[in-house]
Amino acid sequence: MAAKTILEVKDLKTWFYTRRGIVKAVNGVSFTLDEGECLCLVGESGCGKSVTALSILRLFDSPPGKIVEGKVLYEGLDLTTCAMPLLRSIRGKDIAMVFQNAQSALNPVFTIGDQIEEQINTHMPHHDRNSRQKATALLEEMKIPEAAEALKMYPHQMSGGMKQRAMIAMGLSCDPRILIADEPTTAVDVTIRAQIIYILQELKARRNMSIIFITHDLSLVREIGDRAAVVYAGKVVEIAPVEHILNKPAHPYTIGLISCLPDISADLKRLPSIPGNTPNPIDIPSGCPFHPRCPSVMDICRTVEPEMLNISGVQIAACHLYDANVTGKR
Amino acid sequence: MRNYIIKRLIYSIIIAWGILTITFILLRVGPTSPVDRYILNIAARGQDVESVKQAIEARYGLNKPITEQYFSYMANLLQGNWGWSFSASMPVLELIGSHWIYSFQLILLATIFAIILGVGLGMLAAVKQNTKFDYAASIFSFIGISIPGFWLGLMLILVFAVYLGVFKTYYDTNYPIWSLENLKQLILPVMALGIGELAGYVRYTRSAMLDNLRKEFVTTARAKGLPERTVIGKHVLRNAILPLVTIIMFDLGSVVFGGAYLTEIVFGIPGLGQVSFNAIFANDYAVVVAVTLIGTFLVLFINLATDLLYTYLDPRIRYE
Amino acid sequence: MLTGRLNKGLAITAATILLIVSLGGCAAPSAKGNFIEGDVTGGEAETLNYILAADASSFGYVGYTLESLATYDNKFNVVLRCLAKDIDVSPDGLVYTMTIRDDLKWSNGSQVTADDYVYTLKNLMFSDWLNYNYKDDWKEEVGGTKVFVTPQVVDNTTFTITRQSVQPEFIYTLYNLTPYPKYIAAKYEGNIDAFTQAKEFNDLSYTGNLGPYKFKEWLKNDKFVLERNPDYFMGKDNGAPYFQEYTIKQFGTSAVMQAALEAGDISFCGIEPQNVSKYKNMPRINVYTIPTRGYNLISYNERANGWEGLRNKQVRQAISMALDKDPIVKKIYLGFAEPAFSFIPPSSPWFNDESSLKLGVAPLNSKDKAIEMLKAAGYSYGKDGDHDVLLGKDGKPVKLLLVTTPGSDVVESLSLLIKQELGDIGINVEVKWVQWPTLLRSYMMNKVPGSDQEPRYNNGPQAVSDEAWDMTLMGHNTDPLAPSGTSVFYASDGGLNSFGFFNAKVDDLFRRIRSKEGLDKVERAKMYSELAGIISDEQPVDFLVYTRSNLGFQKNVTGIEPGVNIGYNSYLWRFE
Amino acid sequence: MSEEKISRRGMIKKPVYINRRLVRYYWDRLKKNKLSLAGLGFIVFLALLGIFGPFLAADPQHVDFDIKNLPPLGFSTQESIYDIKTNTFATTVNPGRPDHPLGTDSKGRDMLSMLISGSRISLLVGLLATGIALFLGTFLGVLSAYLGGWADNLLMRFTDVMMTFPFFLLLVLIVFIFGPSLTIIVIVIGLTGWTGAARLIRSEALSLRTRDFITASKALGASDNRIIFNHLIPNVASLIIVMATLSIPGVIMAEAALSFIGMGDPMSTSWGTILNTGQHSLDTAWWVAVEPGIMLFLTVLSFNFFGDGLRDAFDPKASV
Repeated sequence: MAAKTILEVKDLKTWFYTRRGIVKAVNGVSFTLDEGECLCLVGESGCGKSVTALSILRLFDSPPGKIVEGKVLYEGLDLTTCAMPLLRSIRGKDIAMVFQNAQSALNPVFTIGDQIEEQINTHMPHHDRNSRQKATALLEEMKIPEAAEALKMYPHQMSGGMKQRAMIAMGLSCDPRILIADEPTTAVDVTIRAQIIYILQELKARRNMSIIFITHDLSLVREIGDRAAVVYAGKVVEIAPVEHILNKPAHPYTIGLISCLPDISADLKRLPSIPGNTPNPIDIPSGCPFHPRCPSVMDICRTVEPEMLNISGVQIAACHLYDANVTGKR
Repeated sequence: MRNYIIKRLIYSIIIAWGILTITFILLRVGPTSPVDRYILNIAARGQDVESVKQAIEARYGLNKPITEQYFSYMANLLQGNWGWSFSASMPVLELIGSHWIYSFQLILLATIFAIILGVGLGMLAAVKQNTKFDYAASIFSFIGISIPGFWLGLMLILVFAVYLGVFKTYYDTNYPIWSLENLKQLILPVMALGIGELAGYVRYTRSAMLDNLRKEFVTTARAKGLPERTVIGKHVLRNAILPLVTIIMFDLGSVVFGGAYLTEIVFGIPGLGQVSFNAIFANDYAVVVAVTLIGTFLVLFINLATDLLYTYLDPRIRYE
Repeated sequence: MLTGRLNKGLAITAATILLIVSLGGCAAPSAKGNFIEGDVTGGEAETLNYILAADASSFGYVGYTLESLATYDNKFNVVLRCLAKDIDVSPDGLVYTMTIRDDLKWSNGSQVTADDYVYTLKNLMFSDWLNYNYKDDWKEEVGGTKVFVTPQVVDNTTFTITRQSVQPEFIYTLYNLTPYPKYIAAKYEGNIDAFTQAKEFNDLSYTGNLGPYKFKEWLKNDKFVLERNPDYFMGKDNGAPYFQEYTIKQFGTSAVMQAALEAGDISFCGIEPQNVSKYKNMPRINVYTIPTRGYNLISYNERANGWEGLRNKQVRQAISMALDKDPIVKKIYLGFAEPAFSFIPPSSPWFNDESSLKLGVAPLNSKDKAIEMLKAAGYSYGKDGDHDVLLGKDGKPVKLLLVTTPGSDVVESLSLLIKQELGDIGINVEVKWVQWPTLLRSYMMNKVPGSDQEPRYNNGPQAVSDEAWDMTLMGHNTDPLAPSGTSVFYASDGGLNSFGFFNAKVDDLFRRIRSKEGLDKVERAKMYSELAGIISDEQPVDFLVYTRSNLGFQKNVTGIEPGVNIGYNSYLWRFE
Repeated sequence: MSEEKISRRGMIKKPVYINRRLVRYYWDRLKKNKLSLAGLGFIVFLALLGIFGPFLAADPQHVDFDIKNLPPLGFSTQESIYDIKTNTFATTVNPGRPDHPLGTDSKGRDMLSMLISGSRISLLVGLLATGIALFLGTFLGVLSAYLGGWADNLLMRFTDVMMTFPFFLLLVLIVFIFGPSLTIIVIVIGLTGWTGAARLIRSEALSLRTRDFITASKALGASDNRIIFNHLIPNVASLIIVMATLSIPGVIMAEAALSFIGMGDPMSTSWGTILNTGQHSLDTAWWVAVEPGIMLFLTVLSFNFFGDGLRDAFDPKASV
């Protein structure tokens, strides 16, 4: 069954104009998100997945950042060009974000309650009187004990896990249709991580909410994701249902990622590395940006940039290996 | 918390006592005498200077041993008796009571002027970082920090009072404190006194704002869909204000005893600065010690208030 | 506020006029306005409890609320105030009889009596507990000890003062006498702290009808405000004084004060020489140039730690001759001064232009002659580079140290000019500016080396100061009526004879002036002339110039009689 | 990243100030800040003026009453001399003269020469007093940090007392009692100005003390003295240099303020003393008040520009 597409990112390019040159952090990302679906953005640090997330709501620093090309269509509305007040009414209300590090993403000088209620009051001005109740309910939903008390706490008085859950509660406070979670489990330990994943799974099921889940941790992708998009050097190089990605990855980079995964349930701080360095976003290699590290590199890879190729209907990858015109196979 | 305050208060009293003693000793052990400045006048009346000197010193108890003077002064002070100013011939407290308002209004207005404009400009400069406005604000703040306040005061008088005649050349105490005329005649002094602080606040606010603008919680706030004015005016400012509070409070202490005095001199405002400095020249130790003591307590109080304000502004800080 | 007060004043004026018209009485001028006198900070009074004051301003402030027995007009004629008739001096010069008016009242309505005066003298000024600063004024030397004169009540309005020795200038001290109210002072008698802090004395609430004004407000170093006293005893017939308020306003600098006069914010203030012509040309301002009692002088250190040459009269004369007074008058005072040759100012009745040796003006202003005199005194000249320099007895160039205080433009200019002028006769002058307390302690106070003397300003001929010096530059002033007060400087036992001038003739003349001999005014004048002659010849100090002061008034202030005692009739001044 | 490696290695091996590469590196960073360079340029110019100016310009003490109150070139004033006998004025018009381009004061002294002489005094006072203050501050700060325990506590409490003291009042008091001489002024400012430095150096030293290389030195058996002088001091050197540059303007202003209120050394011509006389002739000779103020302002501005640039250059976190 074809679910309704709620968000479509088309050839998005977000560049940062710095003194050292143009940092092409997002350099042509495209994907779609269906209603009730969880899409994972996967990649090494610095690959541009976080900036992609920020670009959806235009949250990167501007200047120096700028969306130079592409569209983000939410229900047909282009978020990259729409007026600021309109965008603001969507931020936090229709599309909410949960950040990686709750410690620094929460304002240290306001209570959790203040910060949650502030969002409710901004988007639902008539909610005033019961914004506190709503906030309490949200914390309870996040399985935070003594929610009413927790609302009066400052971030520094909470444990890391509580903060992260409070952060998610804040994201959910206006019943968004899309939740963008940017590595929400990096800064917490394993047990908390399991809890958070569980909460997200439950939410998705209960609220029919779409989730963009950003992570470098493939083990999480398996647990939560419906589909996954692999990002490399500011581009989506492969996008496919999670089982495809994990079981029969197409792009050499994805293959590399998967093969580096010694034990998918192990807690890894960092991905085991693929030989070579991630490319410098100021100076992205010509042709396929992965070619300097690619085990199956061909001459064409150095000059021609591969396009997204449909591999198996649901699996799409950008690699010359799958281009019949290039390889003659298939 | 209460223990902390009590500890701080005791500590303040010890500091104040130390300062009191140093001031007392400097004034009473130094070679100067209150009679010095009248010597020619006494001589002009054909009097024997030495006997008049002895008469005056005897009258004010200045001929007693220094330790006796010190202990009797301390004993009086502990009973709430701040002594008698022989140079102004009134009780020290009354003297301070009739002059403090002139310093207070000046310092208050200058501080308000500096905080509102300084923090405002600093915020704008931070938000418009690297624009022409930002550069202009930065240059302005360098100029403001570097311009000597007393000289600026002179120049303001020269231009606005002497040449343009927009203001009086002096401060007129005949206007009631709460009158528009008084407010008007305070414009130049407040500018002269406040410009340095203002310029400093522009710089500090800008950098504190920039520090916090880069923080992640700002992105969070924006992601929540808050209007920019709430993001800057609430989330960023509230964090940026923390280092500012220390600086503003510290400045207040130095303004009370530095700039304010010079401004009072230049504009002829009869505030406590003038009182204390006239007292120094008259060797009137009771006044000097009292004003120093009040100033010290004020600074200590400001410090304590800063700490307490901090616990309110920054929930992460708690004193044991 | 200011306009408000003026309006109020006008309203009162209107009411008074109506009253006068309805009575059909004579046209006495009505009181209006606030007269504001400008003063430069530093001239602020010390206390209104004036019996304790050491400064001059305190007496000046109190004088507006409390008249003395008599004052003087611009020609030093006695003008009676509290006296009903002039003081009667017995033919032997020993008994003074004062008769005061019978309409003088304290604030409680009681009459001011002779008893108040005698009480003030006996119980306050002569008492041990109060330590009156100027008690020497009231002492005389009898048989080697100093004793107080004897006051005595005769009747309600008459009292006498009896001396054992004649002192012709004592009468001027008497004219200045003002009483303390016995009914209040008795409460504090014997307790100096209570007396010092007595509220009645510090807010002048007892002055009754004794002065043209009553005390209203005093903000230290800012303003001293008086309000009209409708009961003033001198105003019974003429309705004086004519200002509703009289304010003395302190300013930080004279520049600011003069600008306030120009703007019409104040009624009266002194004008600096460089501004006089400008202010004289202003249509709304009158500037009066009046003589003062002040003069500047250089004293020569004749003590052992000064240059030995200064102990030689010829050398002192030579130096004074080299210091031409004309450029001082023209360049520093811009003409508002005249050359001085003695301690008696020209405004004084004892001034005699003929008696003094006029060093420093033509013909005695020749530098060549000065050099000749130095050579005659046994000094020779040598070369330092291409300059001729005076050599000391030791053959080394003479270098003189001129010590003075900073802060006054005139004093600074004078010392630099002196340095320049003496450079022309080969004397190298080093100008050293030290603060007043340092000048007093290190240079003026002296003691005999090695002795355990307390340092004083004159510890005898053998005493020297801690630091060596050769010249000081100071401003002095002399009481024009009783110049013999300057004996503190020039008599051998003078308490401020710090420069070590010891001359038996001078001592003798001072003594004779203050004795029976001086009773005869002609004799006294002769003795003053002789004294001025000796001092100008001996040149222990070089008198530089007598200064003039310039007073600027708003033109609408009338009734002023310009002169040395310009304020004597200030209760009659009024706004047109 | 690599920058930090350089600096850290440089610090471990030898004191910073003799490491040419490091100096070169900081200089390169500093060079990018044009305002800072301009400030440095003016300071160098001023120093050269102070050193060589007296040989080039006229004697600042040379008095000539014939040309007193001469206005700057392009302006003109009037002078009237009164004749006491005829009661008339002789008025002359004095235009500015090229041999006194900035005019003369009330004693006919050349303003240009006086300003040059003032630059020497200001720089001298600024350098010496800052030197004393920083030496004391560094010494006490390092000592305090290194000794720790009750000694640290005692020193810091003493610092508190000194910090609380109304600085300017103390300055005036001491100068009044001991007499105004440059020596006294320098010593007093130096002896009271060390507190900020002591605190900052102490906290820096404390953080350094825990760093690896100090621990390593200790493990290798280095003596305390050796650690203090070979490691701690060189490590806080950059901090000291920046503090020096930024405290000099404060000292210069303090001296000027003191002289401005008439408490300056009367034997020397500083900008403050010129300002003091200028204040009194504001209505007749404005340039006497304007010119030294401009010099003072430019000097302080230059030090602030330079110090700011220096701080950025030394701070690896600041972007250049």
